[in-house]
Amino acid sequence: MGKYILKRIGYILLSLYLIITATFVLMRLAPGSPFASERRIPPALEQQMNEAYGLNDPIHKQYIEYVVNAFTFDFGPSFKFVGQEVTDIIFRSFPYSLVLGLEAMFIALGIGVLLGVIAAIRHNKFSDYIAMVIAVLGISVPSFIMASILQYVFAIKLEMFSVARMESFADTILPAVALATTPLAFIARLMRSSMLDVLNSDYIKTAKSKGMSQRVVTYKHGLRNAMLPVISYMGPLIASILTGSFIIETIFGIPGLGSEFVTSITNRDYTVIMGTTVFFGILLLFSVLIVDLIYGLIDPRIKLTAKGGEK
Amino acid sequence: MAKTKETLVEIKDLKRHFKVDRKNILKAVDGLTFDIYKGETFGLVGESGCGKSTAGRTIMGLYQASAGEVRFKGASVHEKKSKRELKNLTRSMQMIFQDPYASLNPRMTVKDIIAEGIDIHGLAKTKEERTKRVNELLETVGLNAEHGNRYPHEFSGGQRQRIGIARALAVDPDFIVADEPISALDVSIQAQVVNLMKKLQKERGLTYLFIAHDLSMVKHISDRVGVMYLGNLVEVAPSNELYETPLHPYTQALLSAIPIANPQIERTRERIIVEGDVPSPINPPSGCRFRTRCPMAMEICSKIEPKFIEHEPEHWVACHLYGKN
Amino acid sequence: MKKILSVKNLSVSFDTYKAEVKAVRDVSFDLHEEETLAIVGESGSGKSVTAQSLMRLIPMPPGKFVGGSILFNGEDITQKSEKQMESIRGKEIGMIFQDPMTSLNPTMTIGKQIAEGLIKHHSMAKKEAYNRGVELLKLVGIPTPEKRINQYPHEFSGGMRQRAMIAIALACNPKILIADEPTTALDVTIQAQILDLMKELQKETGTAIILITHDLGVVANAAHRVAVMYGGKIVETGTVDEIFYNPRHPYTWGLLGSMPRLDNHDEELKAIPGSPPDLADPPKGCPFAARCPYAMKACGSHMPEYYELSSTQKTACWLLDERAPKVEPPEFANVGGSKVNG
Amino acid sequence: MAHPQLTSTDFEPLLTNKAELEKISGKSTSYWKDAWRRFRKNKLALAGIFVILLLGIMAFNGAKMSGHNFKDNDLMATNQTMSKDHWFGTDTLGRDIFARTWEGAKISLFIGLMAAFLDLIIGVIWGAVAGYFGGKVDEYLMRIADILYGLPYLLVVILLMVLMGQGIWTMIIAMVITGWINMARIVRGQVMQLRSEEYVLASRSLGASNSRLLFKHLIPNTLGPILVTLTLTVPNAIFTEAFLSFLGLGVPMPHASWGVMTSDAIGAFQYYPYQLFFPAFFICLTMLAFNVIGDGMRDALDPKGRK
Repeated sequence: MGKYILKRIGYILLSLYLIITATFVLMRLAPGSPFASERRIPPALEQQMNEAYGLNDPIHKQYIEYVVNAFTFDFGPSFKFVGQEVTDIIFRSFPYSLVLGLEAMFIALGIGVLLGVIAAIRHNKFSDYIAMVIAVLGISVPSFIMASILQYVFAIKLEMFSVARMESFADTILPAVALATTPLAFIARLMRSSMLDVLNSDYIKTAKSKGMSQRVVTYKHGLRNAMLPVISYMGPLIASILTGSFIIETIFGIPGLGSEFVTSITNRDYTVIMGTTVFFGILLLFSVLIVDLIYGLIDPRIKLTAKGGEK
Repeated sequence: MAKTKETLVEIKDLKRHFKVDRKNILKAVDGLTFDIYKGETFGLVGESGCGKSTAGRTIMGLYQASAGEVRFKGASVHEKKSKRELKNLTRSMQMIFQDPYASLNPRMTVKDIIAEGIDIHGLAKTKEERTKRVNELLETVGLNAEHGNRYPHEFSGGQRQRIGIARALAVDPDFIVADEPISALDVSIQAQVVNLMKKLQKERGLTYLFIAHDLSMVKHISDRVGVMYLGNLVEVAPSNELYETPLHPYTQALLSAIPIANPQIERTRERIIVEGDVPSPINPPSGCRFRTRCPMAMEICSKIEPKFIEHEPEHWVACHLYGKN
Repeated sequence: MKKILSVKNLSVSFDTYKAEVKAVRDVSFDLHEEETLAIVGESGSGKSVTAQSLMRLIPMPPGKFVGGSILFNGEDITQKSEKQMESIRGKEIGMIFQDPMTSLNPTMTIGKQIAEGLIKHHSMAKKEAYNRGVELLKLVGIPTPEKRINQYPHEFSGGMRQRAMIAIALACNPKILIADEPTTALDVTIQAQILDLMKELQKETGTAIILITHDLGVVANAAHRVAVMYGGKIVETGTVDEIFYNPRHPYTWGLLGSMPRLDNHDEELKAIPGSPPDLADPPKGCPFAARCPYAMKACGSHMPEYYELSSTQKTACWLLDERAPKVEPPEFANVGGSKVNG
Repeated sequence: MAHPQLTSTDFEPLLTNKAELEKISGKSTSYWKDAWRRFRKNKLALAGIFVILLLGIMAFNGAKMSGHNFKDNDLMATNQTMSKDHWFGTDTLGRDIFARTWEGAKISLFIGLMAAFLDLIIGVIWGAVAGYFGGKVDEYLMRIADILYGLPYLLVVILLMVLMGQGIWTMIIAMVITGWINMARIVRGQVMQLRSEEYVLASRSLGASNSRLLFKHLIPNTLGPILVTLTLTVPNAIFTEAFLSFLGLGVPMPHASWGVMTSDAIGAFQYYPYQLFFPAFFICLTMLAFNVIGDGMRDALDPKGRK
């Protein structure tokens, strides 16, 4: 178990190293230097700034320094907003994203699992079709379109929510729903097919033959086993919610990490781009690891060993 | 057996190991030695996981041998050889598989499946000749030309198994490895397939290695039988002798465990029940591998692996209860 | 002995998108206390569907009862509500399945799976149910049951799982145990262990057993009475001695003839030609007529009625009609005549 | 115990033809014919195909039909609603939305299909080689794939777009760099599984060459899952395009893609919701169509659904 975690962390570090190197190359190779677009800056000043940011050192020296800094989570100051440290920007904005993300995850899991279970139990009946129509639509409507629809209907037409504000809990509902749509639909489909598989399995017949009620059979015997594929989807789910937040936060004017990332892209604010990318990378890679560990706990058949995942 | 015994296949200390992970090696086949005579049926029995199927596939050359050798008509099966030699070898050795549902490509017509060997070895000059040969083969196994244009999923299990036999026969082999060819079939269908195999053997002078877990069917079809336990042979004998005077405690237990379709016998007979399950082949017991379940186990059994000796003429056994061991 | 279960003219069908598959057609049999009734047949003969119908484990739809009744304690199981069935399943009738690898819940400990039924049917406390679970595991011959009870199915070997499965099925002392091919997926040596265990437990508890199998060896070993099924129908039924020593249906002859004998190896097996009938479109007459070497015109058009050969043996075959040519059972089918050499 | 309905002639022997016992009724159907039969039953999937075909036709002819060019801006006619002249209205720069929609269809479909096609080529080769040869080759190839798979797809695409600059092809390349891994994993899994299937072993024991095994047995039997994956890759690529364009990293200026159009419209959608409606609607419709086709194919090609 310990060995397994160590090995996984090794892979995570390797992936992170790749991401960090990519961001470095990005910074060096991007068309024009970071300040090229800023025509107003005179060449002398640009030179000065380049020096201040260590851009005049030999490339390999910059690279080593960059990697070391990145691993100590130091990305230096923002190019664009003078006087702001990248780390500060990240830690200031991340809590908003965290709240939003957790809320979306909760919605996606809760409703997705529920829809999937209902569809499976009422297989080929009306509620099954309804649930699956919702699921297919959910997959087909991109989050940013969903966000616009929600804004238009609930905020502008019905005036139930504010359009773009982040002050109370109510303000987080629309963005969280928009963020949750696609993963919710995925989970519903996944849950339906795995629940159908499980309900057709022999051990469900065994449970029935013991005289267990339909409810006990479905929830005590069926649900736990059917949840397993959903749990292994948690990694991609987190990724989907993370990347979804880039656009959703921008649309709803939430000062989270996602909108900082988008702003930094538009501004070509390289240190912020790099910092947030690495941060997202860490977040994602570790959540996938945690998901795998949870999976191992829930499914007694899985023994986490240094060799691969399953025994 | 009054026939002169000409050895067709010679298996010497054959081993096939699979790497499970860095530390563990699964010794599926661990030192098999026996001969198969021309024109006979050699039965190989054992419980699931004893390595009998791996043995069959390694003998066929489908798996590389980890050690030891297999000689077919004197020539090594596993040594590197030219394309022509390889083709000659594959023409003379064929295989029939266990699962009638998995052994036929679902995307091909029965005609193309049977003709595969003909195509590979260029045995038909024209399309008409190919069709003619396929139809002959279909008839040989009790089907007809009309069946050739159908797809495997349209056939019943027994019919599919016969198609598999026709495919193997297409290249006119001398030796056929039958890997549990009847295990997946119903009793009445099993008899159809076994009768067909026996008939073909008589007509074409085939030699069979018949692998199965069902000792009664193996005994019925085989001239000699080898009993495997955890990757090793524990006993080899002519089938009547094996049945009448089994030497190895495992063979005895295996024979006594088979329920006989005769209530009176079943009511009176004393069973030797072996306790427990087959140990894992990744970590087999030391010495004699059967000792953990053997009712006659002695102290020596855990220390020294018994040698495979010819206790009586043609009757080999690996057990400390016998002879020089 | 008292009759505890009586199946009368049971018919079960499945709706598939192509056609209605008539899996069980007009099946009748009785089960008495303390006896083992074996239902033998090939795959697709309807034996498993019959067994699962007794517990109402057939998913409906696509399955449906077309007719007949299953009388247990004088009450018709086909008429009961799901709720009523819950107090019969596990408590009055227990069941074990073919594949011990898939019939236990992989994410639940063995102990929990045993205790569940006890808690429900005997209102036991958790602790009490676990203690009883340990006793049961010991009863079915699982060593160190105190440790084993907290393990998961994947930590058990195939044979051990089937033992655990038997412990689960017998936990509430059911009056009937249905064993659906309990030894088919197991190796011969393990199969012998399980058969012995079942017989021993029957002696101790007096449970009646319905044993579903395709293996005549298992039947000879364990059954008191036998029902031979073919094409969704029972073609012959009788005591085990009657079926083995005086079979009267050509299908039973065929079954016995296609079994290899350990004591006689040169004789050719008597294979039954062809394949079983398609139950989506079952033959009008005797289901075996197309493969039967003795078939008469009547067999193709009329389902034979049951001829009572003794108070226990009934055979559905037109050959037993007085107008039919006299056919003696072939030599090979007469198991009793062969030399015994075990 | 005589049966009343029977006469003594009924007890004459019934002669059965031996060939009759082996007869198989019904017409012979190949796997693909059978799959098509099942697919055809799925009305939704058929509708999906119809929608895609229609969109394809419109993508090539739609822009001409309106009589406007997608690039021309008419500053005298900005933000007009639907009218006889501008069927879908005009945007903030006075460009005809109808013409732009079909220009967008061309680009979105091109990106979706091209990305899926490149994924297919790389993924199938990579996966098939890894799965077929196994051992060390497999280990190295899959280790690389695993590491790339661990990287968040959209994040990588965004980084690459920032790095490589905007353009249709850079976008496609950015998508493909990590997009092929899914296909490779599926193909590898299939090939690994099929390699030990008994019919492949049978062919090998007949002395079949590698190319025969690949082209006669492995590839035809992997085609189903490949097709399904392919169909489901297209909507994913269309989504990614829209997503990137929305972030301002999409296709550059004169081009019109649905993503760009959505992005342009979102600022003013409180006042001109129709400007958002058309591109958003067609993105959803296309993704929906491909999704239902993919689902339909999965059901039709799944051997479990075979009966």
